[in-house]
Amino acid sequence: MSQLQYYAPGSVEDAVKALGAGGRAMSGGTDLLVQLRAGRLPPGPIVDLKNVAGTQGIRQENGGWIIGAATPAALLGEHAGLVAAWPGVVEGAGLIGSTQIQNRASLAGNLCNASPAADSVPALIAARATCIVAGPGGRREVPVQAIVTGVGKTSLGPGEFVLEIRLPPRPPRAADAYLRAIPRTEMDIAVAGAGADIVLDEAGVCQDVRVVLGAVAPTAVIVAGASAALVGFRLDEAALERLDSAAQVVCRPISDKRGTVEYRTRIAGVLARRAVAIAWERAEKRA
Amino acid sequence: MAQVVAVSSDVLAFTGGETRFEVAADTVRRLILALDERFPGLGDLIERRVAIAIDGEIHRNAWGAALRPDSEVVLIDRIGGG
Amino acid sequence: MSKVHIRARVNGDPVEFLAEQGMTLLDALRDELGLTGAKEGCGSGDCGACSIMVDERLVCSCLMLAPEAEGRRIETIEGMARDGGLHPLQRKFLEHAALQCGFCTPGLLVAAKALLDQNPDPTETETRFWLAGNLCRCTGYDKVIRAVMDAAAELRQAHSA
Amino acid sequence: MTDVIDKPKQDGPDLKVVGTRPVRPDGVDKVTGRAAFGADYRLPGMLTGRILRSPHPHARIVSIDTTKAKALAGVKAVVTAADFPDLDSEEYEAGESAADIRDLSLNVMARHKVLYDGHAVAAVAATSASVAEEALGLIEVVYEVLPHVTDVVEAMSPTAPLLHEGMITQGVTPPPTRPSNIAKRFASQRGDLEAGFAAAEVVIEDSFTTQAVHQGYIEPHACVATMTEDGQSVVWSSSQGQFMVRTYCAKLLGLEVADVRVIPAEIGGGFGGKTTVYLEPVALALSRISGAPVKLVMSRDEVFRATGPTSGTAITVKIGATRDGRFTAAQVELKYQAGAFPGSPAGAAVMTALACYDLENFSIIGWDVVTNTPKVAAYRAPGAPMVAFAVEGVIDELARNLGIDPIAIRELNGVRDGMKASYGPTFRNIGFQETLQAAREHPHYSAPLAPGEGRGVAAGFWFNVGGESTAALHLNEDGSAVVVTGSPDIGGSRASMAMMAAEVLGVGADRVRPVVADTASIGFSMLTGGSRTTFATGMAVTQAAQKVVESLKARAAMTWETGAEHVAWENGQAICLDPAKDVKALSLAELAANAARTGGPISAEVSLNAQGAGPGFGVHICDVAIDRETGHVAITRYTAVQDVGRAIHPAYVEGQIQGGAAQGIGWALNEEYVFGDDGRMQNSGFLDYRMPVASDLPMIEAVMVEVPNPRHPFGAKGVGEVPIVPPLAAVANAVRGALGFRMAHLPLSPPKVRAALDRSG
Repeated sequence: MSQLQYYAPGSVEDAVKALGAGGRAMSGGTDLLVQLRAGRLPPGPIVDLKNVAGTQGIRQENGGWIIGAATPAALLGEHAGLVAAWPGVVEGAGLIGSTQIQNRASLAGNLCNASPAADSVPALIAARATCIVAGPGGRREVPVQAIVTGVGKTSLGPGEFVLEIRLPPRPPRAADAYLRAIPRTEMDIAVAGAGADIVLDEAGVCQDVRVVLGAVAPTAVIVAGASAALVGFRLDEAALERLDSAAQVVCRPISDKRGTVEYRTRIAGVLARRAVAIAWERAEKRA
Repeated sequence: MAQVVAVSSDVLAFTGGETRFEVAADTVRRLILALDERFPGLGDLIERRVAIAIDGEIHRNAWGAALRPDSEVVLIDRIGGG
Repeated sequence: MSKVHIRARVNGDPVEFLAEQGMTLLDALRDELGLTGAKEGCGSGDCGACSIMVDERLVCSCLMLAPEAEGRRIETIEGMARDGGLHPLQRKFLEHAALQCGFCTPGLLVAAKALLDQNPDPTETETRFWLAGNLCRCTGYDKVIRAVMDAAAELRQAHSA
Repeated sequence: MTDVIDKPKQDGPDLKVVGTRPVRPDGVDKVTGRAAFGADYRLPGMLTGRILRSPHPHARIVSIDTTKAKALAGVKAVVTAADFPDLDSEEYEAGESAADIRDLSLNVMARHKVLYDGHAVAAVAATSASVAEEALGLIEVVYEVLPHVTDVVEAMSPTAPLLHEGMITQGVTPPPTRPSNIAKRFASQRGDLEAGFAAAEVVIEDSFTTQAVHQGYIEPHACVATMTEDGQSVVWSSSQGQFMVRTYCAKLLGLEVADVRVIPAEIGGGFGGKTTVYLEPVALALSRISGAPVKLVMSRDEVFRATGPTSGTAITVKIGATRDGRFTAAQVELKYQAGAFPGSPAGAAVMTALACYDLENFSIIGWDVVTNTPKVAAYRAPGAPMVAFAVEGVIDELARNLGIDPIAIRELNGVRDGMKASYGPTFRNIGFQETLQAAREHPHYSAPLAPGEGRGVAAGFWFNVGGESTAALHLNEDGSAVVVTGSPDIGGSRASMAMMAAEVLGVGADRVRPVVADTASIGFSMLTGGSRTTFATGMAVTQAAQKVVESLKARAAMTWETGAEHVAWENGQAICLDPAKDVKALSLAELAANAARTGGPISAEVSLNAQGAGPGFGVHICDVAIDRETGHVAITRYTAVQDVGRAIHPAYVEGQIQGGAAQGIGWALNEEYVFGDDGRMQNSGFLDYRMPVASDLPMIEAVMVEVPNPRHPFGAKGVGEVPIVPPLAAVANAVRGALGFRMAHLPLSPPKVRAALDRSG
């Protein structure tokens, strides 16, 4: 690994050029360096995106939020405005590894590493977040769920990289949440995860909901039946039971060292319920 | 006469399952020699694999340890540790 | 493959060194700068034995490439004791017997200091979760947590005095 | 907080240093990053080594071609098994128990066959890590892949692939005619089993399994080795015994012991896993060819794949009791995975299985079984935790079935002084009943449980060992002292060595500085393991200090022109008892300053073979809360009570108890070796090999019950191993309490707990 080439461009143009020449994008490096070291990825030149203009920092624009792709996850949790607006997204980012990892790992890295278990991804998809992708053809904005196409695979073309992640403005009585199940209490990969974003009306009835599951399919999956289960209803046990079933329906997990098909499927239902209940409670408080 | 009890599986394999012996010995060294005389080769086995509990205290590689006439002597497997 | 020339500030002092481009910062600290206080326990960011501060942020130096250190301010365990005296955390670790083999201790101390720098009055739960990235196999964490909480109390008292 | 329950002082020495909690002498080095561990050494001209490991769990090595690797610029040496002597089988005692030197050699470097994923097949030394890594890729090994077996029960099947084609089971009469993977049968019995069960009014039987787990020390194995052209060698390495490393290196490389000097590095945890060699002989072989010092450091992946886990096991236990809770008979059969070569701790498991209990009738059968997994190494009370998990689980069920309090049933059946241990000898000066009583009286035991929580209790036993140790004590000219031992300090033992010497000399602990010396600088000492160091090496230290005191008294007598019998040693000074003399006391410093005039330097060295290490008992109480939807088990409260002899440095005794309990909790809840169908380990990193992190555990309350060991000058006994014996069962019994049914297969990880809940409806 020590013979790798390292390149840290300062501009989007230089980064695109370096990536187009076969470089591998790195932001925090907390996944990439581990995979390179373990030989799970073939060695290749590394393009460090942390110095690229626009990849660092969190800012608000037109009511929405723009998060630089290489911004360390810890900064999300330290940003009071973002925590207030998107607590679930922050929760997801805040579960990527230890305190040490939090100071390096980024949303874009967590996304583009394309692990089915990435903790920040379900919450981002639930939040209807988008990515600004920079590449040889300029910039394009795509929904987060369009980036990952399979285990370890993304839709990014040669020379392309994620420059920013954007979160939409929040209506009142809207909130999100993310939960995961791990064998320990920290330092684990999600055996299953659930992100939920919910919008209530003034009466406390669900107007809109999106629930997204992680680690139960090759990519994060949207619970198609969540709207049918919840929209038009108040929060009660029956609604959560419907959601639980709807969540289990979309699961297509594998059995591996971290969990079985049955376990992942059942837990996905449990987590979906719990995440929605948390998001619901948060939304009610924002009346 | 020391009352010797064999518990070690290795020893039992040697003695053909016989578990109790009376041995005239006042030290571990003499005990081993006497046992080896009775079961040729057992002495070597004891030196390599067996610990000797004398009145409840476990000894190994302790030729000089004294045996009283009424001593309880137990041949057990050696214990390691972590 | 040519080595790169890196300039950084380590424990307050300017340093320069050459490193292979794919070398980890941990290896550079240990092999190029002779700072062997940070340890490699896993090489994958799971044990925290290599914890250091980079620009006042706690990181695993095994998950950072040496060239990334260019222009950064780095603090290691070697810089924790100042002016001939131990840091209160170091002292409390000794008083509470919060170490047995001592291999994870430098990483735990650097991580604990990062905690107290940003949260002078952590709860036991906050301390345990903050330090979850630092594996210790000897102590069962009991005395480690007590030492950190006790050091925090002493530091608070020193600040308010 | 932590309590010390003091027994009335029996022998009553007024101890001033023993029992206090001074800062450890090596502490500042360890909190400042100065302490040099195995990988921290660096020599001029040093090469970096790397080891090529088998990707197959079982294969014949058809050929190894190292030509291309040797030709790579910067490569200075390449070795394979051909560079080591092809040794004959020979039992040799240098580690914790006898090892077969041939097996050890084959484990260090595979010859003809690889027996597990990660088995070393070749090694290189080069001018840099990157060159060494590139060279590994140029070594061409042709394997003929063979069928493999990793599970202990499957390996016992007559149709299982054979690891060692000539292996005939030992301990079976008549010996089997066909080879198998069963290396040895152990048996232990007493009384009349049938009659015992016939007398029982309740019989509980259950089968249990545990998975292979790793010691999990945070420091990977590391060494630097150098050999000159005439064979003289120096090794710097992190191990539990520099003399063990010396012996094994000399044997494996065909060197004279006198030509090998081993310098102990600080050791970053061992727990039994560093009681053998993996890297040192390889580094020496590479140095022999290259003529330069060679450093070898394992990655975490290598540590998991190629170094000692302890056995995965399958255990069946049947215990009968009368209605009033008295055990009438017990039957235990245990199958222990040895890994690639014979030598699981099945024998010790047979001996400890029922050691806590007074039983008239029992039968215990143990099987040592080879599998295509790394050769097991010692792990803290080797063999005992797994069988305790099974036996204590069945006792828990008996107590529930009979409506008897779980501590009461153990008090009723627990061993006492004068009873014959299940493994043979009669117990003397044991503290099991005192430990049970302390657990019963502890506030934790009577504290109410929250709804849905469960509480478990379990007991555990370990022998502890003594053995050979050397210690030297040198008095300095200002009255301070140096105590030198050959026992690596894993958990703070240098502090207790200094304290014991200081106690005898009558000075403060900080006046005695301890050193762990290399093999050329102190007499032979067995490795640090078996909970022996504070007991055995401590005994040598104490005796050396006593010799120094005798010398000091003689010199005071010379000064006063009186007989030595008229001199007493009190509080660090010589007192003249001769009524004819009107003299002031002579301090240690004064006597030390006059050493040259009174006969020369004052020092003493004692070598001994300590016998009579007292066994230890532990009783643990564990509370759990279970998330019945996710299956997650949280430990909400944990108390570990242990009979510790006398605590020399109580804080480090507590530390041993807390650390052992934490390891046992990890074993119970989430740790396990996971092998794929391809026989490869699936979780060879700390992410998926889940040791407890700080947020997984509560405070672990250590309660020390002091029943002094009469064989030690201060009553000390080993304390390091007992605490890992009860936790597996304590956790499982607590989970049983919370769930209402028993889970008998470790680990009790969330997927398994949830699946069990689903099955239970």
